Amino acid sequence: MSENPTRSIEPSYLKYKGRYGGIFAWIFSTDHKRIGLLYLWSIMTFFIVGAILGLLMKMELISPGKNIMGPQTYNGFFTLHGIIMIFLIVIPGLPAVFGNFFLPIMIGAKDVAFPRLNLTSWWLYMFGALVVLTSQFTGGGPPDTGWTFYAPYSFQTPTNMLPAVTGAFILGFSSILTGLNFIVTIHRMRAPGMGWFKMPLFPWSLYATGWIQLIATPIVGVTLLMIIAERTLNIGFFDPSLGGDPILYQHLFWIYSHPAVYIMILPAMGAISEIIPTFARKTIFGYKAIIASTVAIAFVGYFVWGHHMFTSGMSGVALYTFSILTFLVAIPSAIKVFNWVSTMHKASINLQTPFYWAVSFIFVFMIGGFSGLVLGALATNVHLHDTHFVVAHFHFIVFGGTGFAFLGAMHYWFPKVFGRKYDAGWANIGWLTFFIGFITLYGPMFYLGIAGMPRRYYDYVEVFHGGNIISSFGSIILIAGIAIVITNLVKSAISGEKADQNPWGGITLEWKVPSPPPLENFDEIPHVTRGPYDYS
Amino acid sequence: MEQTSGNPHIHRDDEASKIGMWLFIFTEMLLFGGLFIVYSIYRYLHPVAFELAADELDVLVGTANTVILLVSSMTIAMSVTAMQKGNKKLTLALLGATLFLALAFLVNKYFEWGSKISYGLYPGSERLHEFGHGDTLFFGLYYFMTGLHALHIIIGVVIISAVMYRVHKEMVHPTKYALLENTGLYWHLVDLIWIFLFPLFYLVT
Amino acid sequence: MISETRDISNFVAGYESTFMLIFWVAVFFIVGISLTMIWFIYRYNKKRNPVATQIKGSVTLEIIWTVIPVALVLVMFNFGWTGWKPMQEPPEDAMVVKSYARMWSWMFEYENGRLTDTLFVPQNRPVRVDLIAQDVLHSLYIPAFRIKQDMVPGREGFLWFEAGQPGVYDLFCAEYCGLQHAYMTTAVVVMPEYDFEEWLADTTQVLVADAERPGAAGMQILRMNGCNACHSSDGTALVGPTFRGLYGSTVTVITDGTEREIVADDDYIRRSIYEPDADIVKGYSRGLMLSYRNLIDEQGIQDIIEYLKTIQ
Amino acid sequence: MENNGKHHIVPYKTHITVLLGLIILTALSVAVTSIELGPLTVTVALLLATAKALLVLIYFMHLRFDNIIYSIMVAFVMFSIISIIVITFLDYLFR
Ligand code: HEA
Ligand code: HEA
Ligand code: HEC
Ligand code: CUA
Ligand SMILES: [Cu+2]
Repeated sequence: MSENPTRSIEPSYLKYKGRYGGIFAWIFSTDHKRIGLLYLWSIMTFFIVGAILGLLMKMELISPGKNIMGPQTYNGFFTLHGIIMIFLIVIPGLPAVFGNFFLPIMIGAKDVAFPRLNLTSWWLYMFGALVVLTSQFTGGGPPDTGWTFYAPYSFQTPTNMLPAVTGAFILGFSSILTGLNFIVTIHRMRAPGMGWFKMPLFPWSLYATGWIQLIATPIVGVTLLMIIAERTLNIGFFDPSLGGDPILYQHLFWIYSHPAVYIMILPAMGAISEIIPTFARKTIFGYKAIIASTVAIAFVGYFVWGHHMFTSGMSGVALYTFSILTFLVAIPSAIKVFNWVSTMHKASINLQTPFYWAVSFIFVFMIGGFSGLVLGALATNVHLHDTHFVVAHFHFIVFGGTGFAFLGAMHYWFPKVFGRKYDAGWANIGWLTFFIGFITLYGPMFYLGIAGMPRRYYDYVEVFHGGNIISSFGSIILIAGIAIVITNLVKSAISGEKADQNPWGGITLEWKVPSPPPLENFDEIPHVTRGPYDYS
Repeated sequence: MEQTSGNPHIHRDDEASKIGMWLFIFTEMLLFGGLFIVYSIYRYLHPVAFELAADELDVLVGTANTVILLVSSMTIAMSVTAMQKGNKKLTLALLGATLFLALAFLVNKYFEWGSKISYGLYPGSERLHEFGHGDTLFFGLYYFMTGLHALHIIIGVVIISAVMYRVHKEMVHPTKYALLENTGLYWHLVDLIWIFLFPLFYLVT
Repeated sequence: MISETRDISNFVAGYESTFMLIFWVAVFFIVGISLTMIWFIYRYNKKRNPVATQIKGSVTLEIIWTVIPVALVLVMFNFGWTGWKPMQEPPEDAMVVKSYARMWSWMFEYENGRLTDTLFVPQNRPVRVDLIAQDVLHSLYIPAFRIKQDMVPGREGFLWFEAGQPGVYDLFCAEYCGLQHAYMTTAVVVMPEYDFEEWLADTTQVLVADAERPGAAGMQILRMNGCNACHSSDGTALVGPTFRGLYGSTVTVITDGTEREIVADDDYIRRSIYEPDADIVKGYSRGLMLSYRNLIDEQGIQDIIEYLKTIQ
Repeated sequence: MENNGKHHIVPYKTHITVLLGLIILTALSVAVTSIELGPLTVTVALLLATAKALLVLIYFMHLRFDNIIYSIMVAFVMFSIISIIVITFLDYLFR
């Protein structure tokens, strides 16, 4: 309880005593900060599992022929890897961890609007995860459809699809409830004086994300229900031999799953928009433009799903529309990049680890984004669709984008969350190793894709050997990087030096409460008068 | 309860729960929205079969159920008014009426499904497969969509019963009736969906 | 594998110009923006510039960096569209080849009824490939020609191309289709027009070298129908049981849920091929192997049995 | 939070009137089916259904008496649903 010599005499959220003790003080806590940490620990655990699967796939691909596993295992691996990474990690990722932890604090509230619902979301998340994982050990063995569950293979495979699909359904529910909670929180619980345009950008991004979660997720929910019905009752929704249309399945799947990629990236962009002004000690450039672009991405992103289906045999009119909309949805991203860079102009930059992550985020995001444009153009998509070029694109933008932003945010808010400082030297070394490994791992995949190597290939012809060696080698560097980063963070969380209330000189509300914050964040709800990045 | 949350003064915000309820309703709308996409695409692909298959459904039962739901929607809306006016008895009576109508709807549905099934029309049945693709899809959708809708009715029945209990115990009372209002919203949603299901399955023959 | 020559197929040029356009725009922006960031970090470091100048934004700039990218992406879109459009418009006089995809093999049927497991096409003549998927989604992908089209069961699709250089190119299945997806590969052989005509007319060839061996005809059928994707001849179990030692042996099968033993005679083999789900070999899943009733005739069955006898 | 407590009370009579309207519309849509309108049948049925849905939304669900933000949100969601249906049809109509 001696945590906060600075101000509050209240115990921090890590220390207070509730009704339960031990682990129950966490898993039954409705405190938004504890729930945020619950998510952090669960996500990290799943990440290690998913990452190891990725690594094993790379080891298999290091040379043609069988190295360490058979094709059945490989197919199961990329399916589970995809499901874990998408549904268990990057979709909940920033919103569930940092959103839960910081949204209420940043808007000057004591908690989210529905704390118990919030806890329910976490339980649903864990339950869904568990159901997904049972698919690995029961029934006909690990599902092998890829994370897209394309019909009609997903009805025919003898593997254990039902738990995987049911699990994904439950996870969708959890995601919807989180989004709902955030939207209501933002509508109702902003501190007095905090008008919509005095709200920091991270909450803004969560607001837009919340809406996508609300209106996109149910579509995949019902699609997954249809798969379940199809497998159990043989209805024929998507089964061509009963008149169903497999392409319609793809439409429904991507109506959700494209917006889902913006669920992944918007909060990441929000976090970057927090980090940059703090370390630049400068107002963010084009605050309203960034808000507008956030909303625009969320909105237009809802109508471009067809770019995943360019070679599926859709009509030319559909291809035309989807391609052009895909290009237009890139514009708001461009606007954000330009505004971030302009924020650094005439700034006074305090070069710390989070800033490294932010800058490298912009770099990999640009590469990922432009490769997205290559895929969005019809002539090139036909060649590159379902090749390793796509794999490179989405690792760059999902892992590179969301992942870098997550780790940046992790370092940025670390002192606030744990009340301790991380070891800056190791953090920088970790970042550099990670960055180098990342480029070595995924860079060659662009080349492989251009050369024509299809994705989800367990084995390949000799011409692709060179690229795969480099890439597999990169994965080893990347692990080293990640291991350094994680070890450093874990160690510092336990025994790092005590951090003070505002180590970076940030001016959003979370820096006005003690580190770590007390149970109810604020002794007194603040009255907001200035803009969120008003450094003058 | 509040103590566990570690959050002693969660203050009450009825407006917040109402927004929350609306947002939830939106997700439900989209859930069915996805099914409406499937329906409209398959109807477009198999127009004739869909029209013929729709003939198999009993318009009378459908209309009866529509009226039942509409009336129940009104009774629950009125119960909010009754509550606002502080008339507990009337509130309970109206909720009871809603509950009764909901059950009537389900009973109706039960017999409707039952007769279809005994006639050999159910997902995966031989008879359906003989009919051809359009019919298979039509009845697949019919069972799936009305089934999902019936599930919502069943959930509604549970919720309404719970609300009645709370009204009875005066945990819901004229200055604190957000729960009743939100239940009403949910029930109207169930009605809304049926308003579209009814013509699409029973009428456009 | 990806050859530099632009005329390797008629779609390479459209692909290349779109790719190059986006690539160079990307290089320009990525390099430009990265260098700018590095310069800012250097120039406006805390040490060099202790006090930041507060700038709220600039409407002019926002407009500029909205309008220019919009213009750029529209150009990119247009390149992509014009490169793609001809793919939809096969010439009337194109030679037609039917392609059949099933787990996990290819079969091609030419206008004169000839069947192969490799795609043979003439040089400098448009070829339209009709796409027929028999079980799940597949995708016909010829990287060197920059073309790909998904094959959807229950719906006919096509792709077309005109190959410009004789040679042998990889042909992949690009849509995930189950266990052996990575092995669902074959080749496209582009021949000069004259050679091709000659090849097509020659219906006698059945693996000339092996023709003498007993069972050669059966083996040819197995290859053509892609049975080897699931059944080995060397004793290893793949998706289905191996053929080695099958004929005449006693197999444990599950018929309508009950287990029984059965001798693998002619009838059993025929039933296994025509109604694979009737007797499921113990330890294997039903539903994987499809009926070949329409693809293999009685003569074919006899040939297969002949072949099976050779690896008894 | 200012909104707590002040609530519009919808009189019983309004409810009954709305119900009558709904039932008339239902009867109308059933009656229309027996007339051969060809492809218009679907349109008419859907228009009538939309009218009914609006009645429910506006009166039973209180949109008319609530903050305008609710109506905006409902309109936005409806717009989204309709857009995805239309866009999906871009594929099927032009195949
Ligand atoms: C975080 C997730 C994320 C994000 C943000 C994006 C962003 C984009 N994606 Fe990506 N995408 C995925 C995740 C993501 N994607 C995933 C997971 C898949 C594969 C799914 C699967 O099949 O398994 C995929 C697949 C995918 C495809 C399908 C490929 C195929 O299978 O054939 C396409 C095609 O158009 C595409 C396009 C785009 C585009 C145009 C953007 C744009 O939004 C990018 C915009 C960004 C920029 C353009 C860069 C920054 C801008 C500047 C530096 C300014 C200058 C700009 C200009 C001049 C224009 N993506
Ligand atoms: C967030 C999303 C995400 C992330 C982070 C990753 C991370 C990785 N992925 Fe990912 N990947 C996907 C999302 C992601 N992937 C998706 C959606 C697919 C498509 C699936 C499909 O086709 O259906 C895919 C597919 C995919 C493929 C393509 C399979 C194929 O098509 O044939 C490959 C192949 O190499 C691959 C590799 C990797 C690797 C090597 C990593 C690595 O970056 C992982 C690196 C990290 C480590 C190796 C860390 C290990 C950690 C430790 C050892 C911990 C140390 C711990 C302590 C000290 C506490 N992935
Ligand atoms: C997609 C995979 C697949 C393909 C392709 C396939 N089979 Fe099979 N086959 C199986 C499986 C799985 C079984 C075991 C289950 C069963 O009996 O149906 C099997 C069983 C058999 C059996 C019975 C074997 C035994 O040990 O009793 C025969 C004979 C057979 N197949 C012949 C063929 C022939 C001939 C072809 C090609 C024309 C072929 N199969 C193509 C998967 C396949
Ligand atoms: Cu066939 Cu992949
Ligand atoms: Cu997408």
